[in-house]
Amino acid sequence: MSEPTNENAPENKEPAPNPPQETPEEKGPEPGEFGKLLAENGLTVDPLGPDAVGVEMIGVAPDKVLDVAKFLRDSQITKMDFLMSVSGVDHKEYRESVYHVYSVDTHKSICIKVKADNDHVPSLMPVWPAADWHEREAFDLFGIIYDGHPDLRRLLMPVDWIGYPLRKDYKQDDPRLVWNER
Amino acid sequence: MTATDVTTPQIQIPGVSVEQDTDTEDLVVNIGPQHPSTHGVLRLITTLNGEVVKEMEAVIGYLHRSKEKMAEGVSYFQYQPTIDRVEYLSSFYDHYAYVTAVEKIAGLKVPKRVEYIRMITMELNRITSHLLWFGTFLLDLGATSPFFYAFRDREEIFKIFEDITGARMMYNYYRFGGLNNDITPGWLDKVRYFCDWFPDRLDEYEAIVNKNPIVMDRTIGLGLIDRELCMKYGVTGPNIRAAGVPMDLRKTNPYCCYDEIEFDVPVGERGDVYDRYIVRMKEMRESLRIIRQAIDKIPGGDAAEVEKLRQAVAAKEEAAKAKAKETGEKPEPVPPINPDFEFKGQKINLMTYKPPAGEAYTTVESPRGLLGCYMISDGTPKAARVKWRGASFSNLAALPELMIGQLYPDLMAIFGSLDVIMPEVDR
Amino acid sequence: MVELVSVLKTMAVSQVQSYPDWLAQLFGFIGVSLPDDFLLFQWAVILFTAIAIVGQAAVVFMVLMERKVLAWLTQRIGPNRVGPFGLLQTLADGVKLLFKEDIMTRDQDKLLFTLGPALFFLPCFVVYALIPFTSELLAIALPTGALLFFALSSISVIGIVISGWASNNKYSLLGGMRSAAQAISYEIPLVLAVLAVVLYAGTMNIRDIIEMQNNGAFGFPFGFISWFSIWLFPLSFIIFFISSIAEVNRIPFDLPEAESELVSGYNTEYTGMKFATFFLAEYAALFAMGALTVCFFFGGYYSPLGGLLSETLKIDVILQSLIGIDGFAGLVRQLEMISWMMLKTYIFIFVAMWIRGSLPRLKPDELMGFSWKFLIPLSLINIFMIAIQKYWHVTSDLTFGLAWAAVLVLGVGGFCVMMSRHFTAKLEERFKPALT
Amino acid sequence: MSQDQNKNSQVFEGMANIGKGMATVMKHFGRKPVTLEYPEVMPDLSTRFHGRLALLTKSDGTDLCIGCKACAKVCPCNDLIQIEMHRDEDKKPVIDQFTIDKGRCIFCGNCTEVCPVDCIKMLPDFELSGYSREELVLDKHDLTLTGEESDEWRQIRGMNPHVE
Repeated sequence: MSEPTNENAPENKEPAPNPPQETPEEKGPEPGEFGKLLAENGLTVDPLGPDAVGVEMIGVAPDKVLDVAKFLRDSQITKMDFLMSVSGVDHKEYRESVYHVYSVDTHKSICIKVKADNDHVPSLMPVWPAADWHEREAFDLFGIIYDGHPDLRRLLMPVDWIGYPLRKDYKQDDPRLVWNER
Repeated sequence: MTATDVTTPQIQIPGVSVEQDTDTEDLVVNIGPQHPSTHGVLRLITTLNGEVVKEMEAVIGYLHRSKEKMAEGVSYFQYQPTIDRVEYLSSFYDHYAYVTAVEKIAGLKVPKRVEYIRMITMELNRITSHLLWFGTFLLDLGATSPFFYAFRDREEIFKIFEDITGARMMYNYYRFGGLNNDITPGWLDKVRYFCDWFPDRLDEYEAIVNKNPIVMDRTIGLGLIDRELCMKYGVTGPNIRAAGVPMDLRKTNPYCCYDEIEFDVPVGERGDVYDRYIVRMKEMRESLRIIRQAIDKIPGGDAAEVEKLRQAVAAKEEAAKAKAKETGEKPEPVPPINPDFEFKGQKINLMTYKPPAGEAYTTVESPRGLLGCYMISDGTPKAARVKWRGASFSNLAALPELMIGQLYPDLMAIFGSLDVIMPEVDR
Repeated sequence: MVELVSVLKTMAVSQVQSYPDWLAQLFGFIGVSLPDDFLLFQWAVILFTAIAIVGQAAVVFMVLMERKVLAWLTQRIGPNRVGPFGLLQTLADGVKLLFKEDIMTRDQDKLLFTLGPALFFLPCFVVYALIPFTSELLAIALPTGALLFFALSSISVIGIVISGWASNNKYSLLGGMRSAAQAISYEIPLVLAVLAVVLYAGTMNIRDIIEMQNNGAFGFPFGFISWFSIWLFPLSFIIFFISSIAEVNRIPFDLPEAESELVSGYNTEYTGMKFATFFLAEYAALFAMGALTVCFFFGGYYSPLGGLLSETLKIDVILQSLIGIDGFAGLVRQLEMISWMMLKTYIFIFVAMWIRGSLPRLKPDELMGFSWKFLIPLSLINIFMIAIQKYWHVTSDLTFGLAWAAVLVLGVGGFCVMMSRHFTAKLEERFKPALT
Repeated sequence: MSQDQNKNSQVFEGMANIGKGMATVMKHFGRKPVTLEYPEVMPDLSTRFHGRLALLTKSDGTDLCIGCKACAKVCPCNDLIQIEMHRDEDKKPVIDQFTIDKGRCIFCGNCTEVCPVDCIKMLPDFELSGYSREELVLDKHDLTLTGEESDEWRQIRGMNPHVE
């Protein structure tokens, strides 16, 4: 709570003064508090600016994400110990695994975006075990394969479901489900 | 995860060991998907040794209605009614998360009055949700009457909701930057009356349950959740507060107008089932406290008064226009009523409304814990992605570990105390 | 044949030697004369049949009463659609159940699955033969009535166990096993509590026990003051009442069917009339237990006012003067007795329903612990107390009061120590934060 | 509360608490029932209640609907509201058919909110069951209220009386 960096920290309560659609036109968002901290510690991340709520977003390469996550969790400044959710996002060309992490002590959150490398992303379960079901869900609905996940099975859909329903190009053409058509 | 992965020390009951010496066969019981106390359709594959749980695996997805996929197929406003069904016991919270996500992305300004009404409705909704939990939890323990009492009092709140939203559970009340409709005249008095009436009922509940030796026997020391376990599974809400962690977004990351309100965050000491019960009962009282303050502080006050102001402004405008017509000059600008008193901020066309491109992750402290809505907007009338982070989803993930080594009847106490609701898990 | 009759007469040591006066009077009034030589055996069978039918009706009423009481306790209205005040609701339910499909799955043990409900049902009704509804309205007044009652009622557990097993359902199996364990545990304190009564009364004949209470165990001839529950065994009564609720599987001891855990326990797989049989038998057992509580502790069919209505107020005389019918003193007396019996029984049934509406269910391990670690030692202490008391009573009436006071102090002291030993050890550290 | 004093009295305390709980339950025995005997006693519903869908008309009973299909557009249940209309020689809209499948309606109230002429409304009437699915599909005739009824509802809802 009493970190000196707390002053210019983005807070959830205030709406972001500048809407984020302006950010892409600029030459690239400045790294925020966490981005700078990571850069100081030799972990280069891709700053993506704050989102509409003011939470800092960083883009991380798949091979670095475990280190970044470990740093964020173990650092006494960040103390990011609470994984809120893992969301798969389909950008048509590629898929992305988005981690929203919160710190119970400093009340700040961060968003880590990992572009899936051919649908492969390292699992963050060793860092945040809470990722277990969330990653299974993202695998289930987007087909993102989390390497290192001990038990990567379908979670919400039936085990014999064909395809990944939340992908943009998903088409439900399972011949077994013709009865379901209206 | 499978139960074999669990490496934490198993919780032992004195006198009962998981590994029995005798040569017995394990009994695999499929609890659910249809079972009276799974609160929906949850399947728990439980391996029992006698009545001691050896392994448990939760199978979910029986209530999966593809709410996230639906968001990508319909417009922002069209999606709103279906949010009610994401978590139907406290759907104001889902609405709030969704609506604020859109508001943040679009930078819409929300009038103060709206925020206060949202706060009152959300806190009332927290009471209904906790009441339902109270009833079903005690029904799981075997007591029947509290269930009916809880439903009786829930009904009172439903009547209050019905007055302003027209619905009892599927409210569809919040709008981007405002509300569907202003509150009705006299509604605040009804809420105030409820706030005065309800504590007596809470006292009755506590007289029936709090010190009942059977309840204490069945709940104290059971299903211990500590901070590490909460972090391990992402357990939130009263469950983490019962473990002594004062994690309450209303306090730590105030949204709405919670920073203008005085309230306490009840925390437990041991993190057992009993503590979770106590924390929820205390939270109901805190909610009443919040509502009382909010009623006093709401800008504009009762709807009838705001209506009077509105009419006065309209009359002035009319008079100015008439005067202008007479004199042939431009009408004098009439000072509008305080924008904080309005129930709608910016006027928007809901049918074609689209926020600009952007993304937001809004979090709300729902009765079950941290509820998150991750929204990506790509500037089209349909959302690119809406992800719901249900509190129950993560809370349920902790159940298999909690149950290892416990007695089968304790399953109902522990599962009930987590306050899991299946539509939020499966979405 | 004649020998058989005489043997039967001597065997069934009933005091009903011939028709009761009031019965002959009643039949005489309608113009039917009864044969003089009427076999005791026949009399018992006829009486039992009548009692069973009336008992069935009482059970049907109890189902409605339970629903009504639970409704009133939770500010609801309760069934009131079928018949006046919903009186025919249970009958309608019965008819519905009767016409329902009797489902039996492939892997169930057909014979045992069918036998289970019957085995559960029969003993619950046979015990009605032992309950004295009035001094004369009882089928057989066996000298070992109390013993036979418990012997019979414990048979019904076998019905639960085999229907739980034969259902081929895991919930049913667990329910059946729990039921067996529970019945064994609670039979012991139940019988021990009654043993204290028997020890004091000196007889196992239920009717004699009731008569003892009316005659004044302590020289108090007037009504309820001489009831066992007041003077002799408050402890026995508590143990008996708790155990009897456990014996008939009601909340807070309804573990065999614990609907939030075991769906419906041993009767999960049962439909239609088989389920109705379980349902009826449960209530029949509850009624029998209530009646027995009254018999053992609350003066049975005697009124708490003594013979106020029939002897002091002379209702039969009033009746005679009002409508001019003569010779119904016996009948009025019987009616008074049966009314009091029913009233007291229904009070206990009401209390059982009230408890059902208020308390949550125990856990199996708590349940067993409560019986073995607490109730059984307590009832042993109780018997010890009664024995001492009996001894003093027999030897010296003068010192009885003193002795009883001493025993009472001893007993209550032991009770306290036992209770605190049992509970504090386990709950001390667990309760500590909760109680602050 | 001192712990030492309590040790021996915990059991009695427990029994007292059970007694307290049971007494609290018994308190409800004489209270007035809160449930309603439904078909005889109807619940008192709010005027905003999301119930039966209806089309209000002008005070003289002619169609108010202008066939803009806004309600059909915001309906979350796909093709639940279906409108067929044409324009007469004065370019005035004429509604040929207006069907709502109330069997699929989720009573969200979206349609009532976007209606530009306050035509489609929800009435506090919840008895909507029918014997077949076909019965649940309401056509224009079933939905339309008379002029008087419409005026009455406009008054109850506090809406402005319809002016031409």
